[in-house]
Amino acid sequence: MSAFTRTELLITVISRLLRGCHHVAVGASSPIPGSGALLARSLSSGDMRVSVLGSRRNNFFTNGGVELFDLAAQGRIDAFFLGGGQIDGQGNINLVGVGGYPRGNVRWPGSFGSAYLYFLIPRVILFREEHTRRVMVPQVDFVSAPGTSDGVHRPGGPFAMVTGLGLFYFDRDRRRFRLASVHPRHTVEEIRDNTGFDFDYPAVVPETPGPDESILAKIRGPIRAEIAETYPRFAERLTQKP
Amino acid sequence: MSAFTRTELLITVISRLLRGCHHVAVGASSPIPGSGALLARSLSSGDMRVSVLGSRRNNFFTNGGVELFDLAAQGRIDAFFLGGGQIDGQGNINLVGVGGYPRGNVRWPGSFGSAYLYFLIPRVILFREEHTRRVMVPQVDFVSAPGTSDGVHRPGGPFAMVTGLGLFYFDRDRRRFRLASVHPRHTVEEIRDNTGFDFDYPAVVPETPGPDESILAKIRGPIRAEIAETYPRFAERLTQKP
Amino acid sequence: MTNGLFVPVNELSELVYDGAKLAVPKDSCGVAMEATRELVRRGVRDLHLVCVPIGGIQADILIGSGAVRTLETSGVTLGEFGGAPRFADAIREGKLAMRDATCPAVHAALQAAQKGIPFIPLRGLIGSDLMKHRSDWKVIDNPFAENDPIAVLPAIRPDVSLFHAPLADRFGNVFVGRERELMTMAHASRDTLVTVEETTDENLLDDDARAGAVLPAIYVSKIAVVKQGAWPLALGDIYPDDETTLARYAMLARTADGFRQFVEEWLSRDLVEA
Amino acid sequence: MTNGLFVPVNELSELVYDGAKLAVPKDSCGVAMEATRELVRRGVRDLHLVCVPIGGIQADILIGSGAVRTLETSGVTLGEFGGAPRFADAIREGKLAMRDATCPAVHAALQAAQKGIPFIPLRGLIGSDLMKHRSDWKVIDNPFAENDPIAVLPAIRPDVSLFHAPLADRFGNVFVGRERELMTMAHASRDTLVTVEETTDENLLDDDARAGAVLPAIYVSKIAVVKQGAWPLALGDIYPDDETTLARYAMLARTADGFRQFVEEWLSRDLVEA
Repeated sequence: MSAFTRTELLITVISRLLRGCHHVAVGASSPIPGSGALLARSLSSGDMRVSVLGSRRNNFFTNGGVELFDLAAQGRIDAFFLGGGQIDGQGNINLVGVGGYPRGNVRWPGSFGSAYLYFLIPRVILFREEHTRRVMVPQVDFVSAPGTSDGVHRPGGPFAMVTGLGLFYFDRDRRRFRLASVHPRHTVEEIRDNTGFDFDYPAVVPETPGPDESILAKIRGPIRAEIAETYPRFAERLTQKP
Repeated sequence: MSAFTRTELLITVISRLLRGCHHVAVGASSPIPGSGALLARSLSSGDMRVSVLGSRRNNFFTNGGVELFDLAAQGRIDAFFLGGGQIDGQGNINLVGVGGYPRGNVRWPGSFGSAYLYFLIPRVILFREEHTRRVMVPQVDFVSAPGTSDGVHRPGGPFAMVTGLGLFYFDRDRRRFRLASVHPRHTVEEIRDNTGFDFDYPAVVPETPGPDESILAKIRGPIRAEIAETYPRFAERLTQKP
Repeated sequence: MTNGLFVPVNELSELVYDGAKLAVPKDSCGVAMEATRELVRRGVRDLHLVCVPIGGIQADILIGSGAVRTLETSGVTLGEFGGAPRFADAIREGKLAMRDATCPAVHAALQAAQKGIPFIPLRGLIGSDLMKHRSDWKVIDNPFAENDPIAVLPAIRPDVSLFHAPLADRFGNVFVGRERELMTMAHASRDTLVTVEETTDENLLDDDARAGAVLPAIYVSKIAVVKQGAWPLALGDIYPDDETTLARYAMLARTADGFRQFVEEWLSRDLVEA
Repeated sequence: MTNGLFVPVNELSELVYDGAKLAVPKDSCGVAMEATRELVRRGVRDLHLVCVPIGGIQADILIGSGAVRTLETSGVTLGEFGGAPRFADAIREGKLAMRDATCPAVHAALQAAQKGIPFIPLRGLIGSDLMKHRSDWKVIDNPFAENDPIAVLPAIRPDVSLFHAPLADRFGNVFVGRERELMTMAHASRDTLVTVEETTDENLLDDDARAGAVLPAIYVSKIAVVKQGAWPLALGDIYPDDETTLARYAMLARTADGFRQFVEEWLSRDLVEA
């Protein structure tokens, strides 16, 4: 088995979640999702488009900042990434802050496009490397965007969650996460200890498979070179050996 | 007094109606209103803009066909021109057809932007050279756009009507036209005979003043040259002596 | 990604299927007349034709050919060549399901589809007889004011948009310049078919001057390269109206026989394909 | 027509009056930082700041300077330099009337003003706590469907839009390229103030390649020519972020004293005016 870094693993995991997508959009401050999307494209049969916010080469928008959102509502974006200062077991995400609103103890930047894109893009992948009880809470303090909705037009929503510890799928009917695999060197117990909500998992949880040599070569070669356009410092760190 | 053609008179009359406007827009198939607007601009103190649909030099739109309508709703167009296959005494106009709808005896092209611009542009000038009972009817067969409205947001509407026989103002409170002047070589009686609706007029109706030498020189010189870009055949006819 | 993107114009036209809701631009904006010829040759039927926002010779020919079941437009006219004779005739004969509109309503309803919203409010309209006959338009109370009725229009989502443009690159990006409604049409439509005068090997999005006026390839389903693809209509500053042909159409199309004669001549004319 | 159109940047900034609803673009789109410096120097107050759709160092500085009463934005962040410290501090101190938004809602509400419609519907939103706290947003039933609640947002009509662009011509036309939201902002606003890197004697509308991405002069109230007018932020491909200054701001602005120190240094820096 090849040696790989956690970042390389996460890129690989994300790329697998994008199989079959025709158009993957990547928002701001998202070097790992961006790399994962570029990797997925390089592994596709050539019919996947990737839009990377902040990129020039991988950004075809010509109608201003509204175009990403219009594309989503038109059904022309298959997958997108969201994070959250807090994420709860119902898939609700909070990008606003902790401890009361509007005057809380901690204020984060704001909801950005989440209160819209989470509703409209079929395959939203929650990506948050930090997997602690600070992030994975029983209930978010502020719902920037809800995980599920009743009686509202909602073709989109959470599909999976990738953290530094494992990969989860989201079951929209049961409104719960299900742990699909645990990353190498971590355990189900560690995940349970660091998660503030209940989630489902099978009797035997498999280990997340790492990238093979050919994938690693892609990540360290062409993907690194391509993501460097938007995230030069991240690309430098990608060269560090495990 | 100078000799002038009817076309030159109409251009002059229209230019007077545009005094004080900051932005005059001219729609399709409107050579006389377009010439009138260009004349008004040349007589202004330099703070009048004119947009001529179909012109290249006098068309600054860069947001497609919707921009004219958006500008109107933003309140950035002071004056515009509409016509009508039929016009009635309440200022209603019909650009659709005669004798039943949808299957009438006579079908005209359609309402174009009238059902919108008539509501939003403060100074709409109705221009129709043909002044007969065929056009000036007691009641239009189809209301492409009404002359007045109750209980509806309506900053715009009819301001004046210019025909081959005279100049009318529209009184929005009384919902009636008032004859302001009769063109040279025509009479109030002739206008009444050729109008299918009642209108107001003073005891003594003045004659529409014609263009003076300096105005005529402008029309036959720079205005003719400028309108030729959009209406070359019309500009050729403008050179014909009265 | 661009495999199969470029096709001959007859293949492109086949994607305008019978019964499609087809959006086309006004005369000065890049009308795909050569593709329209292929539609007439094939005998396309039952179109719901949406003119953005008015129709000209293209609409009149499609109507005269019996291709149009429903017509949604703010007007049909041959401009300086007069009224649209096949349109007027079809109206008199009751052959069209007519949806008379007003220009800004067509634009706004397409913008609603572009934004993926189900409807859009619009000023004006109330008190026009258009409202009486457009059962798909409604009046609601402005939720943010008292006593302020306002018209609401359902989004127009064309199945297909079809237009002609000066230039595409080999990746499928199309330069539309100031004809911004072409962008709106493509954003609003499920599929967009474009004929172009020529192609370039450069990526149009790499050209800072032009990039802001380029329709990105993601919206473009198929492209056919057709020189003089708007003939007999003008294409921007590239070529002017063929006034002789347009005047001949206006004259012949006054009668059904004359129209058939024009169409026969037109269909037998050689295609100028790149 | 262009008399008095071009003014020095301090005169331009005076048109952003106390209490104005001011719209500004996001960091990558052309932020008028030199004009912002003039606003801070003058001590502008009580702004209703609308970030289109998110704010960065400009918003943080205006907030830290006490210039902002109401803040309407989908986020404020210094991007890779971290959170916006004066914003977070003002929130903790309860100094801002906060209108948390989501990016497409800001865009849509501006587009509503651009179209002169009083409101616009938008998907999403329902079930977000944003709706709870935005008493100016409502939910209505889609008039064209059963059981389909949808959010409606009132139009945002800024008193003033302020941004920086690469190029204006002497007639007042401004090249905005792919930054189309600048066009929307200007269409939506009563007045638009633009700083530019440089001017040209050609009419930008005469250039077919660029014309489609030009904001016409009718929307432009005043223009000031300011080299490096977005500094320390980037302007497209023309110059990059001054990362040293941005990092220094992020560090100093963590405390009120540090912020004052940064602003003092910034205000005393020489203006690069053309």
